[in-house]
Amino acid sequence: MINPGLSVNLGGIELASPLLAASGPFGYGHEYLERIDCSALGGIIVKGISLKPWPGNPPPRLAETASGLLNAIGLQNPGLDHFVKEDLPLLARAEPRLIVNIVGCDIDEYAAVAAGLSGLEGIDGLEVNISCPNLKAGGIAFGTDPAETYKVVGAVRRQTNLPLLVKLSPNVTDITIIARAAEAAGADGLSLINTLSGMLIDIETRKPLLGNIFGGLSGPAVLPVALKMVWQAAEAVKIPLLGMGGITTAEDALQFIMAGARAVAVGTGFFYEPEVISQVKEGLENYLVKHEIKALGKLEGAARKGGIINGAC
Amino acid sequence: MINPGLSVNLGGIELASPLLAASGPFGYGHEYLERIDCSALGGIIVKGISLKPWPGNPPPRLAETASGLLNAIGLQNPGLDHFVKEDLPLLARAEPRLIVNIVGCDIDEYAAVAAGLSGLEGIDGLEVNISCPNLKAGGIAFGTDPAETYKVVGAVRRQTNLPLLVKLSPNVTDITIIARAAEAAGADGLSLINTLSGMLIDIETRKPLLGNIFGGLSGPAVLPVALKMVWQAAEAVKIPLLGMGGITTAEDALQFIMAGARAVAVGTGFFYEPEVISQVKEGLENYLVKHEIKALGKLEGAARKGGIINGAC
Amino acid sequence: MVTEKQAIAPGYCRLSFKAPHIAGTAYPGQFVMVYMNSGYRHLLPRPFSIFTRNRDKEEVSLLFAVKGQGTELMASAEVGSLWKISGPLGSGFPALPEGSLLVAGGIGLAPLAFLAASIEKPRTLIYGARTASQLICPPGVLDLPNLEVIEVTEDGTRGERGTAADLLLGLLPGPPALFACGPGPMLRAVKTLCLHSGTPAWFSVEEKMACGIGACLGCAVQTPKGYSRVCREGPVFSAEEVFNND
Amino acid sequence: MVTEKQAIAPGYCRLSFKAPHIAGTAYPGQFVMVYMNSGYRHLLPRPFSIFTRNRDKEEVSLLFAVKGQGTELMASAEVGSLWKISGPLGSGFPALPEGSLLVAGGIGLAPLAFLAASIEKPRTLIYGARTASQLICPPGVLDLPNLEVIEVTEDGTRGERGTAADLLLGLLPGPPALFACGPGPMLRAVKTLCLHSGTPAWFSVEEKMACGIGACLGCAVQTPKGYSRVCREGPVFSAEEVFNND
Ligand SMILES: Cc1cc2nc3c(=O)[nH]c(=O)nc-3n(C[C@H](O)[C@H](O)[C@H](O)COP(=O)(O)OP(=O)(O)OC[C@H]3O[C@@H](n4cnc5c(N)ncnc54)[C@H](O)[C@@H]3O)c2cc1C
Ligand SMILES: Cc1cc2nc3c(=O)[nH]c(=O)nc-3n(C[C@H](O)[C@H](O)[C@H](O)COP(=O)(O)OP(=O)(O)OC[C@H]3O[C@@H](n4cnc5c(N)ncnc54)[C@H](O)[C@@H]3O)c2cc1C
Ligand SMILES: Cc1cc2nc3c(=O)[nH]c(=O)nc-3n(C[C@H](O)[C@H](O)[C@H](O)COP(=O)(O)O)c2cc1C
Ligand SMILES: Cc1cc2nc3c(=O)[nH]c(=O)nc-3n(C[C@H](O)[C@H](O)[C@H](O)COP(=O)(O)O)c2cc1C
Ligand code: FES
Ligand code: FES
Repeated sequence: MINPGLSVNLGGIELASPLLAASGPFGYGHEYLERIDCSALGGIIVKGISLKPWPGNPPPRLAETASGLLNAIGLQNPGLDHFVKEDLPLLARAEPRLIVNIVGCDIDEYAAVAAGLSGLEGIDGLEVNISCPNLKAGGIAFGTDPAETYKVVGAVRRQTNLPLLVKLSPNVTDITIIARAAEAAGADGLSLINTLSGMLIDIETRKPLLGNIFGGLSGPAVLPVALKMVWQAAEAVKIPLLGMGGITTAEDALQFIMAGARAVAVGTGFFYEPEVISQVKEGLENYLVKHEIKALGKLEGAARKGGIINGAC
Repeated sequence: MINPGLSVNLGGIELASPLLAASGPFGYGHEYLERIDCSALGGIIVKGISLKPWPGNPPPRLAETASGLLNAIGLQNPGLDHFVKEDLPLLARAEPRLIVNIVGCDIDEYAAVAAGLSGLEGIDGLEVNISCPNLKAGGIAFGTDPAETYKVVGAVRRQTNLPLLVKLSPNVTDITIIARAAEAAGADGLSLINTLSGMLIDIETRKPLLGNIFGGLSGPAVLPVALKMVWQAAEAVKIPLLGMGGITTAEDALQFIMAGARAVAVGTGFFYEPEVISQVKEGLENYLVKHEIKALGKLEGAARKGGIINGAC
Repeated sequence: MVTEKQAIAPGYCRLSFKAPHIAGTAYPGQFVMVYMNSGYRHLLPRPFSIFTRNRDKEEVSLLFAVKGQGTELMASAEVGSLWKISGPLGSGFPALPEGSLLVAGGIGLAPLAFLAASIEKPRTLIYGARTASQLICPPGVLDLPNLEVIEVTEDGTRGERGTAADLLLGLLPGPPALFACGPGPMLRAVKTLCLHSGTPAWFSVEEKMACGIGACLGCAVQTPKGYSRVCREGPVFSAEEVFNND
Repeated sequence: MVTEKQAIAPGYCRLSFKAPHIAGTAYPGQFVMVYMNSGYRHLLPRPFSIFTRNRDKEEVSLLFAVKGQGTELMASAEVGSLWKISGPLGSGFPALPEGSLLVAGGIGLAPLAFLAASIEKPRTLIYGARTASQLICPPGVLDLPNLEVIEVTEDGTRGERGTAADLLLGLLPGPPALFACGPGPMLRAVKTLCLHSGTPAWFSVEEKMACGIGACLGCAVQTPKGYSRVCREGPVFSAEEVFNND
């Protein structure tokens, strides 16, 4: 049983628990669902889906860093048709809400994937990953430019009535500009952050460690950066936020909630501790009980509103 | 004795060792010089100096994060006159080269500090910290905008013939644009990275942990991000680079060199291990001997040039 | 829980764990993930092949080389200390026909020792390393009925002189199947010999891992059909599937 | 090197270190930085006041409360293990005039015990805590010639009932000087009483630290003359200098 005080509404998606599996580390869900207790999970965001299958990057794709993980999977995925036929039926039976992360090389691909997923049984929302390189605009990521962000989110919005989250890239000068563009284009919520761009070098071969040279940094190392961007986005937009980046404990999750997130997602944390979600849930419940707070929602943005709130209120 | 193969020329500054103390953690030098063996240090970059004294931020100013440090000192400094009269005489006697980090609220202040430092005995170069908020342009940091970067670096350049490094902020969408602007405005070298913007929240008081709310993240946590920016800057400009961000070992330092840095600086590493510089120097020397490489310079950018180079060449 | 520790040679260690589920269900070629007891110092668990299994004592043992910080930590584990391990993971070796050849290079012995112990039919293990001190199999483990062990070192300090591949030249064709694990260059040479001689072969390969269960797509290796996951489709692949484009 | 460990009460510990330089030169109110043996898990060393010093044995001891991960690690240190500590750091207390009052709240006892042990003139120590179990001074340490110790607990479970400040009300004015260390609210109350009664007072205060030697400006506290460094100008400040604007 999840404490009813933990339920939240994330841009139209009713979640029994504010804890989600972030897109990517959790794959298409069934591997973890078979092995761990997922009863504390409010929702699963599956790995990014494109129209046609994407092959992904050459190995090695992973490297451990100080309190972090560098990955360059390259958005490998089996494509829309395969997902709908093979993965979705397995997932639709699962307890947690299902959100599908979508990717594309251009705006048409994003729109086509969104259209293909709309109206299907078992899908509760979409998350648009705008960190993909925009091949028609010289390879710069959609999510680093407000105009491109507005265009791609708008195109997806026109294809679907599903609740729409937009997943922001942290590799930008000012996250609030991108956040506002996504909101203006019709997003129902924002997810942040995606990975920070980084790399490592093998000093023996004197080559980059990852097959793709660059990768994305995640895990506890990035938590302070993620938290600040959630704080800033919370000041910039009215739609709810899904916070993520380095969460492995209830204390981490609470920091995101207090910075302004409605719910939080865990990615790399599953590698560190597969039972992470049950542990975080327990910690959240204990915190609410200890401070006599009836609903987690009371804490949303608490740190931006001047600190300690009265538990009873 | 430092292995002569470790000497490098950083934008006109001859360094007996490629290991520098980064601006800030090392203060104005004398505290550490009194306590640790600094013979392996090629240069000291002192904490940012403004025209008038700056008070700094309210405490707390520090918080430990996963493999990282969050700081919000707020560029507290005693101002140009005090530095020249009180600190410089103590430092000018020291063995390592001396580089002065300069800060300002507007372009005139930067220029005035540069002018005031030019021609003084014992100063071997300047480092312009362009991460300061530009008060005349709405508080956005100079270093996040290429035009402002060009202006402030140009203004400093006109005041001095000293070798000029420009210290880049990592909180930007595309570091190469800022790097090119600094080069075009007359920089002799680039220092990168400054700290990543971040924050933490105390879940008991439900307030930001730092007095200033936001702070800068440094230490091993940020190394992969720093390394990637050095790699990108190395592709974008011809002037030499001073790499930094999370270095505590010779392996870390070598990664920066192989990504394209001419020399490296250590900041947070001094807190972790005050003798860090001696240890890194020893590790570098061992690497050169083991691989029969005569000069560290041979490794500059090695990872961008296709991996293993022949030790003899 | 760590039930036994054997410091074998400098830089090598064997750890036994009480793990009823793993000991009960594992088959040769499968691996486990060992979680590091170090906070954020090591976010990722480390993968290790199962070296031996004892169903009665509900134990498995791992044989490993100390490579970096994680294996160093493991080598300093104390008997009785609690370590989290998960498994069995991955797809192991196919059934071993009579007369099979097993080829182990260095620490690659781990999965092959378990494979060798899985049947009692006649079979041959070539166990090679650069030098005698790297032939680190703990005494007794390879004393198996009907198993012929041929040791080979590149410098001739123990067994035959040469590489495992050198030895194979004289043994192929013939055996109905070959199973190998070891460093990349060795596996590449073995692959060439197997293809030439028409010997079906299976290799256990390595790649960096995060989830270990097929979710994250981090452990991809290139195969003719695209990328495969070492942790799910592997770690055992047929010789045709791997080492094609490098 | 850790030479002795005393687990005092749950959550409190005393560690003694062999440290000739520190033991030889430290004066009361100074502190040391203890480096954590944990890789990047704890980048920063932790500051602790010197609790006792033994010049002959070249030892100092620290008395600390287990607050977070760092002090937990210290509490699990084994005798004989090597820990890096640096010091003595900071500016300690001024010389103690005869008849001085020392006021310690909880773990704030640490620097005052060293101060009390520095002279043999008559002096009085008020040692307060919320409840008896938090009066954790190891036996013997406060058995000093001419030292009067007055214990006080808020719940009256040991010594007088009330706060240290309550007790002070009856003792001020009179003493030539007062020296205190403890939680912020206690020091604020003590400050008010000292200013009212015209008693010169010095406090040992805390702030997060990184370098510990005055270089990084991380440990600033607000004083009437601007920010001062707790690690260099402090940790001992006169009552006028601190707790002014909060
Ligand atoms: C399926 C599988 C089975 C394995 N079985 C064994 C075994 O039985 N015995 C044994 O000694 N080793 C085995 N390995 C390799 C073992 O996982 C690594 O040696 C170990 O993870 C290194 O950890 P570390 O922290 O000590 O080293 P790190 O500091 O992480 O790295 C040190 C070196 O080890 C390499 N390495 C790190 N992680 C892996 C990995 N996941 N796979 C391959 N290389 C890696 C790094 O590239 C680096 O060169 C196996 C690997 C896989 C994928
Ligand atoms: C000059 C000085 C002398 C001190 N002397 C003693 C002493 O004799 N005995 C003793 O028990 N403690 C002393 N402290 C406090 C001690 O340094 C902290 O309790 C310790 O650093 C906590 O480390 P941690 O890793 O266990 O906790 P963390 O996990 O780092 O933090 C736990 C709690 O401790 C607080 N804390 C962390 N670092 C400091 C710090 N540098 N100063 C104050 N609070 C901090 C945090 O805000 C948090 O509330 C002293 C502090 C200073 C500045
Ligand atoms: C292995 C891996 C794969 C990922 N794949 C995706 C993806 O397909 N789409 C996406 O939007 N984010 C992806 N991410 C980013 C995560 O969803 C998340 O934003 C990021 O890792 C920060 O959270 P964490 O620190 O909890 O992992 C991936 C992250 C990792 C580590
Ligand atoms: C406490 C502290 C103070 C700093 N002060 C300055 C400063 O005054 N000027 C500046 O350009 N950078 C300053 N920096 C940034 C460092 O010089 C360096 O760029 C950054 O910390 C990354 O390197 P590191 O991980 O080795 O610390 C400061 C960093 C720290 C931790
Ligand atoms: S390690 Fe995650 S898919 Fe193999
Ligand atoms: S801790 Fe660095 S100045 Fe005090």
